[in-house]
Amino acid sequence: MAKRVLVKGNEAICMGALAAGCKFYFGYPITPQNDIPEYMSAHMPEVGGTFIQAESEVASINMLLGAAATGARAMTSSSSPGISLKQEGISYLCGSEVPGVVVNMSRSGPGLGGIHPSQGDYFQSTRGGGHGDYRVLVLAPSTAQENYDLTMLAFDLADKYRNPVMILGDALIGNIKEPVELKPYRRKIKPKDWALTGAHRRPRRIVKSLFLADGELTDHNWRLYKKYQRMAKETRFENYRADDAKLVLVAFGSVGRILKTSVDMLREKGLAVGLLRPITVYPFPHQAVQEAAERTGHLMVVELNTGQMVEDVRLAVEGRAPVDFYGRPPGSIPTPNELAKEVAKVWRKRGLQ
Amino acid sequence: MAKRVLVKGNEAICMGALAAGCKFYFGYPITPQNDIPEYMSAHMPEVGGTFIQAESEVASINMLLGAAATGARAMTSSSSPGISLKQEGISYLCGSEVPGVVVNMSRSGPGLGGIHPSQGDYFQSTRGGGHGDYRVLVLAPSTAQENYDLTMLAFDLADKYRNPVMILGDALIGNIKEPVELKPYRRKIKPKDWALTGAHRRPRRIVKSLFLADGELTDHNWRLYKKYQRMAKETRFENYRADDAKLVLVAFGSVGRILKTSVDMLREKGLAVGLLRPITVYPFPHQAVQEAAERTGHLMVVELNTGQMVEDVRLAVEGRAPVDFYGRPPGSIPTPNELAKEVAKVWRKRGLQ
Amino acid sequence: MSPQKKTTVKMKKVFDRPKSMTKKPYHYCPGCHHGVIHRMLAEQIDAYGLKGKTIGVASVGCSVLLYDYFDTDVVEAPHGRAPAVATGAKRAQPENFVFTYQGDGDLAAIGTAEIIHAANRGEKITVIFVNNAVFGMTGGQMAPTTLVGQVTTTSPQGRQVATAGPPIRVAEMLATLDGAAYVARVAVNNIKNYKVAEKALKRAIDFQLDGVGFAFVEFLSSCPTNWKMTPQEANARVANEMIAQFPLGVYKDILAAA
Amino acid sequence: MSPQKKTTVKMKKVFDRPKSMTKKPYHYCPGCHHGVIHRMLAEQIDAYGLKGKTIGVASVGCSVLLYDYFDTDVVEAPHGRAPAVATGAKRAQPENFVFTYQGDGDLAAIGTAEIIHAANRGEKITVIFVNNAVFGMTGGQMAPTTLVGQVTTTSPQGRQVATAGPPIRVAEMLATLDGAAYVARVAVNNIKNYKVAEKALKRAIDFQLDGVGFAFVEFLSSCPTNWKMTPQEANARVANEMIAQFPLGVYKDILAAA
Amino acid sequence: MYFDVIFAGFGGQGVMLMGNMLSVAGMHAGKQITYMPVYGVEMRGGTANCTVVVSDRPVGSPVVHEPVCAVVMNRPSAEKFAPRVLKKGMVLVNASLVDPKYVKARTKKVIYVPCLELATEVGNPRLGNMIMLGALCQASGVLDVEQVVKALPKALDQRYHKMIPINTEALRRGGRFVAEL
Amino acid sequence: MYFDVIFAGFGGQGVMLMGNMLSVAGMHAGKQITYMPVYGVEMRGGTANCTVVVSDRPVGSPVVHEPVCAVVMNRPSAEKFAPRVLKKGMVLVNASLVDPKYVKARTKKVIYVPCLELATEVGNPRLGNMIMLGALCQASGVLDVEQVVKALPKALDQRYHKMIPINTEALRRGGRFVAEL
Amino acid sequence: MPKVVVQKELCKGCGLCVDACPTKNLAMGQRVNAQGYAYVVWDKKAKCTGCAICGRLCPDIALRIYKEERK
Amino acid sequence: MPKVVVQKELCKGCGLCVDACPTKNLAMGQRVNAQGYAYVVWDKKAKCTGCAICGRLCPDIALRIYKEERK
Ligand SMILES: Cc1ncc(C[n+]2csc(CCOP(=O)(O)OP(=O)(O)O)c2C)c(N)n1
Ligand SMILES: Cc1ncc(C[n+]2csc(CCOP(=O)(O)OP(=O)(O)O)c2C)c(N)n1
Ligand code: SF4
Ligand code: SF4
Ligand code: SF4
Ligand code: SF4
Repeated sequence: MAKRVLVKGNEAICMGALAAGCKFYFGYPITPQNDIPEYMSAHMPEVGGTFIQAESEVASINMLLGAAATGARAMTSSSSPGISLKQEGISYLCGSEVPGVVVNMSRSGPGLGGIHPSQGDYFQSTRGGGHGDYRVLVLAPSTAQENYDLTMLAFDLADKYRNPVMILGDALIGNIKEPVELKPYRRKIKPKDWALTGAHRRPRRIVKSLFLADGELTDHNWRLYKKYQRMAKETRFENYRADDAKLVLVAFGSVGRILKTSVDMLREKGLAVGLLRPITVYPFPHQAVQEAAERTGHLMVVELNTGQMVEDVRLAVEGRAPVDFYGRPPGSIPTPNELAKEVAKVWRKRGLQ
Repeated sequence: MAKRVLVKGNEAICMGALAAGCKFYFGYPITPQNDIPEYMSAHMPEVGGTFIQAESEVASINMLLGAAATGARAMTSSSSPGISLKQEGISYLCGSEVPGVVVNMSRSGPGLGGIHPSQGDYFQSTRGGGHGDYRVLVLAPSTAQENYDLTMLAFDLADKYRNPVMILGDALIGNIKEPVELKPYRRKIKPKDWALTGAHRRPRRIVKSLFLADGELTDHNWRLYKKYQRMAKETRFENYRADDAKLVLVAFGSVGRILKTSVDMLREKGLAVGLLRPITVYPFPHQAVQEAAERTGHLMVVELNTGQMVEDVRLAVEGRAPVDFYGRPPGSIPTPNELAKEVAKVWRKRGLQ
Repeated sequence: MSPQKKTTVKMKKVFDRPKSMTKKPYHYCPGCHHGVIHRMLAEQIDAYGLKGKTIGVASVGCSVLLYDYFDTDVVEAPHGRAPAVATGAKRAQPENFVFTYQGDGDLAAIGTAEIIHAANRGEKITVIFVNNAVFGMTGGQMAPTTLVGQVTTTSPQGRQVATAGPPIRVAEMLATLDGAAYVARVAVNNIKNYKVAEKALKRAIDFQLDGVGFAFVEFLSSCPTNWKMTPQEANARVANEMIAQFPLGVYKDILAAA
Repeated sequence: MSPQKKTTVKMKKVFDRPKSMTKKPYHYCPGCHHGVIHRMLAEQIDAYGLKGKTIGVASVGCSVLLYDYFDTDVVEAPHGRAPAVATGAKRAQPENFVFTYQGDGDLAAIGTAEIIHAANRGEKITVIFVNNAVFGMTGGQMAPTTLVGQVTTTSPQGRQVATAGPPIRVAEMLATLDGAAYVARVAVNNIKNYKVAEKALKRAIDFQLDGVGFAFVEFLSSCPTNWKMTPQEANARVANEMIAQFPLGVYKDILAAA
Repeated sequence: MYFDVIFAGFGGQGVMLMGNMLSVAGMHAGKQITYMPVYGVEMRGGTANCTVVVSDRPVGSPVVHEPVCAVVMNRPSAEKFAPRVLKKGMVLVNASLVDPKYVKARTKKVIYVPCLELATEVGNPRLGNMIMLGALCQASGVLDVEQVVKALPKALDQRYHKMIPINTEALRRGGRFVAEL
Repeated sequence: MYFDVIFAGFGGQGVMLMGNMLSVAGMHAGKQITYMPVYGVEMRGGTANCTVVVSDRPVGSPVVHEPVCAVVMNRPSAEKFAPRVLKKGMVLVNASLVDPKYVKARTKKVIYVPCLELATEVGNPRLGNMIMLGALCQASGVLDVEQVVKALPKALDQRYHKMIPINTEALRRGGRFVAEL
Repeated sequence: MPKVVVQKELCKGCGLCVDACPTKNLAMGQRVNAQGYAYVVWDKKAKCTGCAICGRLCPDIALRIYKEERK
Repeated sequence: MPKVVVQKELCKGCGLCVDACPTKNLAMGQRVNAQGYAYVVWDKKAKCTGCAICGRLCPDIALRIYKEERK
């Protein structure tokens, strides 16, 4: 049986990464994810891996580019302001099709903001905060176990699509401690026929994002576009008491899990509410949301911001059902009661019974 | 009568900025906007202003933060990769409510990409590529004259809302030369009662984005949110032969103007098409788009990317009308004929006459 | 001694909180030198009568709440970017005294490019650099200035030169720049060093007020909390290990040289 | 001389395009030293037998198309970040020879922090720094190394020390870092300097192959196009003005010092 | 079975360790656990608290506004958290530092534990937190004191293992104190 | 009135200046103008071209795929742009560098201008572009040669003003060449 | 005679002033302030010269110092 | 006798080799290559020592140099 340990969310990510064969970590401290570099600094040497505390977030994403270009599994992590600084690098990773895992334990903004949990980086993650038309796969864990599992998955998806994958957590997801079952990583890592290892007995290889020949860049962008379309099959989500619900809540990450308790509370009071929790926020579970809208006729989005994912929900629903929204900017953590009250308001407003 | 001069789009921006009393320019070279720092280096000293070629884009946005925090009108400019690097700074400007003008003469991405015109930075500009829940006003000029006019407006809006304003052009908008009527700037610049000028005979002032006291950050974010809502009244757009159109195209900036020629071509062939060109892309002309959808029943979005603004259109339309899309990743400039053909295809597909 | 005729004895306050500081108690840990350095700077602001013509540029680090203590105009810079922010502020308000206050993570890691170029452009600003060999605010991670072998939360085996390199000596590096006018390293671990530090700080202010150029004072500082030491032990580390690695002195003074 | 018995005279190629280069003609302007520096490096890659164990890190500047010319594995770094990319690559592939090739905009402006910290960490990489005192690729804007008074497209009045500071001497600055193992400045404007340059380059490769540490060679280079000079005039500027501002020499060699 | 508790106090009172230890012990007892630390807004000093949820089913919210139980180690914590405890819940108060007049609770079940005195009694005045944890287990029944004792080797870092006997004693002393009330 | 033209050639042939000068002159003649430069994909060397649209109405697209007119100064430009010119349009070819066999146009109106020879004739072999611009005006009627001449002081940088007379001569010579065809 | 006033709510009991005083006039106190810190006391006043070294090296500006002034 | 072969399509006519040759064996040519550059010619061959200095200083690797080999 897999070992069960009580670990912090941040550490679960590290454990998942190490299990998945990540041998390179580059990062720069920032609250609330410092456990990640700290854990890596202690444990990377044990597995013969490399830990570098970079001079900045910009440097660390570029170290990742260098290591991953050689085919190594590599990770970097930061929190909101630091992730902003990585945007150019992420765009380069996408443009030159280099895999890598980027963790954002996001905190509240804008600017320096504060260290409370926040979902204010949803747009940045799912639309690409950097320049150009690109996408990163974004996984949004809600438990320490998911931190562990999804980090392993992140490395696989990164390699599969030669694309960066982001883990989008927040101060809550990073700091809670929960038991985690340390399932062993069993997938085989395929050799990479594009990686830079020295052109010994083979033609040389180039990893780049500059395309100058006529039409070359257009083609490259189309190819990337098709790849992003293919990623749709990686869509993951969880339904919680949603089957017979008359009002389905849509929420991810920390709010997603808090809402489960709210759902239980409301169910006890006889309100048939359920939850659809996107696990991948890019690709977004458009179809599941659409089905939920059609099935129930009423959706409600809850976010720890003033309205970002709600756009994806509205895009999926396209007017088929009303989409209510409760958003709350960061600065404190909403409790299940508070959220239950907001849901109940919508329930009444929409005349549901 | 105002002087009429033939100038490059990039230069028109500089002229607009100088006319509007911009005395501080900070930038770092990058094609296709080098005319801007070059012009500023030559002309800022003439007006007693400051030109600094910063060590990087990161430094330049922060120099702007410093100068603008003292109440001065200040500008920075760059192109896509450089704008990615400014995202943290832009988030800080929003968070600490410091006005300033940021020009993005965008080029093709992702990564190094190329120097062709591109609209791949639409998401980044309109959703905030940095961290946290914030918005910048985004003006999308399509002629050299608009470059001039909208830059003057940008400074006014920045001051009015104490928020950064972005000019989103591209390699085409920056490099075309056209006659520009140098209308004088007549608005009065109001004194800023929050600016840092030394606490002489007044209480000291603080410009910051860190809010630690309980609930303070939440309140701050709500206040910002309400401000962004208020910005809706700055929405600007242009209708071109749209009144009697049966199919309305939606496009901004360079593609917007190229499409005007396509519209003329198609009209000559008897196809009743028109164009709605958002001039502000944030705030987006939701209502105008919605009305166009209701009036005509058919919209088509054309972008120099694989689909970004089309989301705003779909969000506005909410299923009321079909929204077709023609997207083209950067790498070349589409001609009016090519676009006309694509429009005609949709016209036929939708059975319009 | 010899009796004096008709002397009135009155108590005069000879030492108190500077006028340019607020009444707010520091949030710093017991024994942390940030408090001393703040006060020393505020005293000079008082002495030069600059309270009404100062713009402070706060950085991100334990001193991020600088504006809670300095009763002057303050702008908060993103982590590492204080020299760029100060450049903008000083160019726009040349008649104001503009200072940055930065830790070693802020100035010597993420903000390396900004400090070097502000120095080299000869920006007329005064930079207070607080080198405590650790990232304090974020919980004691390794800094570029962390001593060899020093245990931090990201160098649990002690800083290894082989993988992390040796500590960077910022003052020495900046002194090589032609644009830098005044560069000194000081400490406040005892009264002797304190007095030298005060002199250096004054000169760094003079350099700005007289329009001479970029002035930089590196303060060796302690971080008892993250060094996991008592304030006394921490002061001893400054005296013994820090000063050995980061020798005190004036590394550049273009007026003295001339 | 004395007649020799039975000598076969055969023509032997003594100079040609290095094996580790592709056949592609350079896109560089006439007289630009980038071409010489490329070839010198490729010759050494040949000489050391490194073609099959090299990872080149290209930067953004006129030499962004490096991969068109070097027939080795190449990764393209974002502007200024080549030392960080090389750090990642070298740590992951320690048995490969990893070099960066960077201009003065790339290395001394936007990439200041990355080069300083790669040097200080003692990354076992070889950095080729091409200092032509101007941003070539983007059309001749001022660089951190632009000479005082030099006219560029962003210093139309000539570089003014008062507003832009003096040129930065990168080799001198890096040499102050304990982590840097080898730092030299060379030129290729004439054969004498060329030969010294070649020696320095070899040593910078040795330092990596022998695992000694970070090695840095600054090449003074010309940019006839943006200097608005003939190649001859440009070479003369290197000889006269550039070398005066940026003296040639070995600024650090930890093995020689030991 | 569902139980949640907020531990609150000054920075140095070992509040986080209490939460941690309960969590580890709970996990080893086969429960679902979530431990959620909250630090004061100030970076340095200030108060700290953490919430632990122990349940038989997966834990939804790690955040609890009205807990089943609050353990308050100093006055500000007592003022803040005691009133929030559910009517059917309980409050454990560090009697060595908190005057009963600051404890305003809806529940009647308020237990005053003289942590300092009891800890001094077992030989280490700094173990007030272990006293309290023992008291909590005994009072709430969330776990057996002995379940916590059993988990000590897992919950404490190797270098503190020599402290296990005295910690054990403190836990039991706290438990006994409640049992004997 | 609507006219568009693509000027194309090697980097050093003054192709951009031609476009610029036509634009300035057009503006001073009260027209709407758009000038759009396109540089080769390579950063250094390579070919360059620009498109100028002159119109009475605001100009929509600055990009023209099938122009009314193409001015081709070298062989690659001739091969690329001549075939694109509208059937009713015209092509002006730099006869000094381009062999007619490389000019494949749909239009019959192809004018060969011996730029180098005529420029040498007026005294400066580098003024082939001015010869060509004069020829273009004359052949297309988009503007009067004299309108361009009048605009020279505005179109040329102050420091080249001493070159106005010789430029004037070159423009007129080009115009005359076409007039005399 | 000079006078040193300890602002007890500001003192964090770091003890640096105790070490710094050349004539050893300060000592760690027994009492704890609202912050929970045992604050310093200026008790052995005899030798105090009012040099203010303690004040200068106190990180928390917890000492206020008076000196006699002769007119 | 040594031999210098000018690869005329690579030569950009910068003239640096002309200056560099210690015995002045190279000269700017009159003819223009496909790129439009007047390429260099190795004509005054008499004094060429095959030192390859021209080759080393040629930015465009346009010179290939042969030397006699005695066996
Ligand atoms: C872009 C960004 N990266 C990282 C951080 C997190 N951070 C805050 S302070 C700090 C370093 C603090 O160390 P130092 O500058 O030495 O100051 P000290 O706290 O020691 O006084 C870091 C890494 C941040 N706020 N922003
Ligand atoms: C983030 C970013 N900023 C700016 C640029 C534009 N850019 C490309 S190369 C360059 C500088 C080139 O100068 P240098 O490094 O000195 O090399 P050279 O061209 O002179 O060889 C700049 C600023 C870019 N590509 N990316
Ligand atoms: S953590 Fe260190 S630097 Fe920060 S206040 Fe405490 S002692 Fe000072
Ligand atoms: S622009 Fe300058 S650096 Fe670039 S290729 Fe030309 S001469 Fe060389
Ligand atoms: S130095 Fe200040 S804070 Fe420390 S014990 Fe003395 S008075 Fe108190
Ligand atoms: S140096 Fe090379 S490119 Fe220059 S003229 Fe000589 S052969 Fe030609």
